[in-house]
Amino acid sequence: MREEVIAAIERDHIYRSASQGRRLDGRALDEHRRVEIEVNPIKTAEGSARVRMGNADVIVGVKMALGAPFPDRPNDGVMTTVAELRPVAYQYFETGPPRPESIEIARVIDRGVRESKMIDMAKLCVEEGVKVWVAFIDIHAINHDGNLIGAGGLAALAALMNTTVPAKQFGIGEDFPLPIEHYPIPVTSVKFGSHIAVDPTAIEETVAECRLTTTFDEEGALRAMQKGGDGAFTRAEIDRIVSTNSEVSNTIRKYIGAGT
Amino acid sequence: MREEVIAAIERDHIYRSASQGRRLDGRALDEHRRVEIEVNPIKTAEGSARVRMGNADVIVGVKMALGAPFPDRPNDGVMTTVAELRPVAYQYFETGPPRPESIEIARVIDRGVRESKMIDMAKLCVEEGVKVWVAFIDIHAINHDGNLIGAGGLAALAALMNTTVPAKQFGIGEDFPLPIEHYPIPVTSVKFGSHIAVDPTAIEETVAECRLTTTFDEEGALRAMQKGGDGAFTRAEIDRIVSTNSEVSNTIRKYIGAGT
Amino acid sequence: MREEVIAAIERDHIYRSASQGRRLDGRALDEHRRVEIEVNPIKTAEGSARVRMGNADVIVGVKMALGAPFPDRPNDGVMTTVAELRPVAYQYFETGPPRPESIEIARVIDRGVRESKMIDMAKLCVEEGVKVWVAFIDIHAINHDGNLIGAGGLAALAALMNTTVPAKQFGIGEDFPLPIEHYPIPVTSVKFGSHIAVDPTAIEETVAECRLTTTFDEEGALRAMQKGGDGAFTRAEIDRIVSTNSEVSNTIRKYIGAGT
Amino acid sequence: MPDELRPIRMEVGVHRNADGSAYVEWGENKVLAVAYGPRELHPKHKQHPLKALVQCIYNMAAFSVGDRKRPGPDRRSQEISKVCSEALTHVVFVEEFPKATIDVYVEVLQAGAGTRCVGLTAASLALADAGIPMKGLVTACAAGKVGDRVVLDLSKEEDNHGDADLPVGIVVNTGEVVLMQMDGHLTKGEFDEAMGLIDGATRKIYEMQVAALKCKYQEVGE
Amino acid sequence: MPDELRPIRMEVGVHRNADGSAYVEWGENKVLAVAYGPRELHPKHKQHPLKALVQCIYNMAAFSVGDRKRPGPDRRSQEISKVCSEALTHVVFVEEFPKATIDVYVEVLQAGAGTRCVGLTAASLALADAGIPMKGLVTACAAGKVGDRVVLDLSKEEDNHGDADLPVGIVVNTGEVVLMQMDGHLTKGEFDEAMGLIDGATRKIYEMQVAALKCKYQEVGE
Amino acid sequence: MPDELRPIRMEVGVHRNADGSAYVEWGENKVLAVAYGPRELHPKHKQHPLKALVQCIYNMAAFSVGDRKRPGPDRRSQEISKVCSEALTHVVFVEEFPKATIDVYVEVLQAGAGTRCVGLTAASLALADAGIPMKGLVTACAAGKVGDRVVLDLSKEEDNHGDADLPVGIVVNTGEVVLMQMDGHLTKGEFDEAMGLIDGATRKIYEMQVAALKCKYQEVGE
Repeated sequence: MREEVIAAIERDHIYRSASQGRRLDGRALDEHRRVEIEVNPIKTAEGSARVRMGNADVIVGVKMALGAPFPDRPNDGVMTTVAELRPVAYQYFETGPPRPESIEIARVIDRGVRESKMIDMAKLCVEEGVKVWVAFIDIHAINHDGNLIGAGGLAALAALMNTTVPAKQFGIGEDFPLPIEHYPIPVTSVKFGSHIAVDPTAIEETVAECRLTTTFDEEGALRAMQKGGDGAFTRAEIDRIVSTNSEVSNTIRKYIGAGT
Repeated sequence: MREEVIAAIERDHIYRSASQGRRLDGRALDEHRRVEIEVNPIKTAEGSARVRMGNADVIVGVKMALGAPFPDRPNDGVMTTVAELRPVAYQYFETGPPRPESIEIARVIDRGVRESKMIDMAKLCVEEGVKVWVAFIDIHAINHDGNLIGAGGLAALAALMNTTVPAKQFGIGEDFPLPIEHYPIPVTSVKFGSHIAVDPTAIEETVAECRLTTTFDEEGALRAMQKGGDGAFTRAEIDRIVSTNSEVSNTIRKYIGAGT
Repeated sequence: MREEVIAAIERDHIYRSASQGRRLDGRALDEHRRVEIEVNPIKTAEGSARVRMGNADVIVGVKMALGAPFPDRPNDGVMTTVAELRPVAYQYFETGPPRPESIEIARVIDRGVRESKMIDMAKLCVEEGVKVWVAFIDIHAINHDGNLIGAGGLAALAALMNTTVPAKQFGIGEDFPLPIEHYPIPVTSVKFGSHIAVDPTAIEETVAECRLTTTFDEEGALRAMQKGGDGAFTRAEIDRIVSTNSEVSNTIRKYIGAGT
Repeated sequence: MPDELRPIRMEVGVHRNADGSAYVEWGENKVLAVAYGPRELHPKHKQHPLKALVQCIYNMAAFSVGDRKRPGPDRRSQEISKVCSEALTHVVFVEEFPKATIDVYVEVLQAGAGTRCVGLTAASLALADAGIPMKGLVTACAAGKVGDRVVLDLSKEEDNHGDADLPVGIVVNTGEVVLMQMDGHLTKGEFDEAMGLIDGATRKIYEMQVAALKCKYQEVGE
Repeated sequence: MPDELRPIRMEVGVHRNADGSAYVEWGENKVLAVAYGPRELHPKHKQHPLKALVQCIYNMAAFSVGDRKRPGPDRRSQEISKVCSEALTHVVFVEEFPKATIDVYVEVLQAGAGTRCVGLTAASLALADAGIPMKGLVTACAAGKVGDRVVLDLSKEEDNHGDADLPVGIVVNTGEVVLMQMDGHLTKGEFDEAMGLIDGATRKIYEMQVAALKCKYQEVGE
Repeated sequence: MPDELRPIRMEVGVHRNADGSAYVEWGENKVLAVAYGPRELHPKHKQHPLKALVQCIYNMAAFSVGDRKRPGPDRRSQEISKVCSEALTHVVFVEEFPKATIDVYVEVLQAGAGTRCVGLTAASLALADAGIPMKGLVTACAAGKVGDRVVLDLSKEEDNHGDADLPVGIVVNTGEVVLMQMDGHLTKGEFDEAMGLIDGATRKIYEMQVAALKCKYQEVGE
């Protein structure tokens, strides 16, 4: 019961601050945290990036391997996205098979990459119907402080942009950079009563009614969305979030010099 | 403890009724429930059937795919049978890996189909030792009211009899009906003291001492048997069940116009 | 709490005896239990052995199959070692996926066999890069009374020495004995305070501070080591164990007439 | 017509063993939803002291799709279960049933396009049929894009060649959005257009839901 | 001879750690059964307030068959465990041990044909050796059909070409049938013939069980 | 040089959420260790009434090796977790925290040779950073053999062609050996030589550990 009382006090404080346009860490409601991007910190990966958004900290590594294409897409490479939320990032994350939370994070990031046609999959075909490049995108949370979809999605983008396909090692021509066509950025906002806050911290996510993630590409088109949490949005709130998130995604996109 | 008392009362009532030749739903001891068979309700399956026996309700879908034969039977198709007893059918069924109960149901139905040589497996060979047709028989319980082996086995028979092998779609000739040779029907009876009742409901199964399933083909030969439950049968009881079940299987077989 | 008290009493007794150079079963501290080796008790295996060390009882069966080599070793056969510690051997062993204890036992025995280059893997190549012999070494504990690495490792050695590769059955030439080059024997000692005892029983393992397994080949070289348990060894204790274990491994090696 | 719904048929109270149930045929989809509860949640350490847990478990039958689906939950069905559970939690008065669980099992027997919308719509009917107090029904529908045209409620054929998919769950009587997912490519203008189509469609579907519930209660009343 | 049993050798009390144990060689089969209990059942919510749970867990060693068997339970072994547990539950006086569990582990070390009958026969010996109060021993044997001939206790060779398999577990001193499975093809006449063969065979095997138990008790008594 | 260590960089207190943490780069290895506890152990039946459980969980990131590693524990990582847990249990004053658990998560982000030694060295720093009372730090290093030469701290390249690997964990201030594994081929003379190299190396590494801890405390103190 004690925990519930403390949570209720924190909740009240966050909601009251939000109603005055303020947040615990001093940010404005539509202000994202400081973003740091480290490119290729992991030499064993074909591409990697570490992204810090405030205290949120995520590493994404991309491994390339050869495999069979899907029968209905014999000319396309394959990609797969997995998120590991382990206790290293947050003591309440558990070991064992992936929970719905980590499945959701991986799938939303995956959809952003896949549906934006970010990677030119046709250029990953080695032999039609037989052999294609497979990109494994592994999202490894280092420190959980909210918005793992945002930090992980940005790290995935940065890692993929810096991935070299190791063709030479497999004796099939020269190495080449992964062919990138689009630059999708997932941005998340949460709802506190009638107020909307972008790029939530862990405690903000915990007390928020719900969240909405939107992934925009560099042309401002929506590529993926995901509502989460037990609460509900009005149509007007959705419009406000779409608008704010869109601006924030453009700001963040500049940090990686992508699609500009 | 309260549950045990209620169970004991229901048990007593069922046993007393049985000793007077009556059952809770008004049936005679050797009377099966009303059978309804719906053929091919599922368009995504290559064959399907829904069987209702009283309130028991089961759908079986048959999917055909291409695969490798077993090394020791290079000329034969392959079949596999799985039963899903999910909470949709009964609140005490659990999600998760299959329990012994659902494994037993699938295996008894499978043996009936397999050992009766119901399907002419040799006609499912596409390329000796390399490629054969694989029949997936999936038994999906919709409403559990006892005798799932009986309802599921009948639905499997009806589904297989109405299965089209989709050869054209795979570019290996014309579609053809699954080659059916025999028509096995599993029938189950349970024991209440010295009384035997056929086609038990869920509550009857719960309080019965044990059950015996017999699968007869259209020539009256035994193709599969399975005793279940902690109780025991005398030789004489087994003979009575074999005799009753045999008659009931002939009655039920008429509903599908099979092997006649 | 009662169990802890009993354990403490047994522990005291074992430690006091050790300080007087004695053990519960009357052995000297550097004395191993009586070893019995039964060769090829299992006709369904390509090679097998049952080893009893006192009341410890282990069967190892070797099955040979054809499979693909590892890409980085296209000319070498493959081996895999699994230990099953099931409740049959000890009521506190559990069913279910292998625990760290059984993984450790299998891996230490595996390293002894693998790193000693016991088997001439190059002779198990059938077709370079495509097809090689795979040796499955299955360690099945029958009765747990301590030193499962010792009994299991000796049984693995005896089973492999008596394994026939069933080439004829697969139509690739004549059967031949598995080509054995070395004869590694794992020996384990445990620590009671400042005393060291070799070939511990189950109760000795339970109360010991830690254990050290060393696997020596027939030339007296170390091939594998493993420290286990929460305690610690001094450098001097390690030297004593290495020396004692080395002698014991030579004694035991004589029982199988190996490498002599 | 871009704002045309596929044929929909709803039936409530179709299951003997359950506290509530609904069966919905919608285009090529055939979906059964079955509700149990409120009942005590086990294991106890998962109980919430102040409210009920609402769990929606989405499952596809092995034979419900073109290539046989392996039985058991995969990543896709776990994600759908999560977002549907959240949508239903919003409408149930969960504070009325502390420590309890309310479970809805959604079984997709035959899958056309849009199974999650069909399932969520059926699940909310099953909860209503079970007499669970709710602030409103959840009604779901998807819009998509074929070529450059925004269209409502894509069929399987259209979906395979579609360029966007936007499934939305709405509490029609309050206008609240409780489920929203999207993938593909939508400009902001297209998104607004799609939301407009969904708004109109969910009103129609909501009327069908109400009619299906009334139909059962009338039968019972007679 | 159609009514001939393969050679059988039984030994009781072969295991130091267990409460009871038996080792049976029968034809090409080598099977060890080990019993523990009665002991408290964990987790507690599985306890029955009025009686003991009897669990028989059947397992084949990886090396016990021609092609290596992957360790761990498969569907076949789970089914065999279930029917053997039910058979043994019938003979144990389970009401004497409320909340307890009685466990028998059956390990098939070398498999010929008919492992479940060998295992059940050994399991019942292990329970008796553990001093578990029982109304009788369970004795199991199978009959089958080779060509058109009903025969007892098929060998592996015969079984591979057999047309039927009817394993039966009997409480010989009461004549009760506690395990019965069958697959293949049997006319009613052939079924009767097979049951007759099994009846005679289980009487013989029962005598061996009794002798094996006596043999151990005598050794202990001396 | 046979007694040369690869470059090592240690940092303590790198993680906001944890009670203690350390990051170690060592040759091509990049390893993060994060400690939580002491805290109550769940489920309760795993609690020890008189002491804390120390659990070290070793994990390799999927991208940390040449061929992608499937996420989740494999047999190798479970064995390493076991021996590292035992090594750390020895130095923690576990009697001070009955019923508790102390957990260290070791994440290998980039793997060169010798990850278990790097991980154990980092784990002991993370425990110290968490303020867990310990009788000493654990310091680990491996020696091996290249050709016929005993060498310290093999690089990945050397390890691939190495003939022996001897990872050892030592409590430097007492000289106790708490982790020892070995595979390959070592004569007794070579073993002694290897142990000598490890002894010298762990003294050096221990100094770095102490310096890294001081560095953090000084920063905090300022």
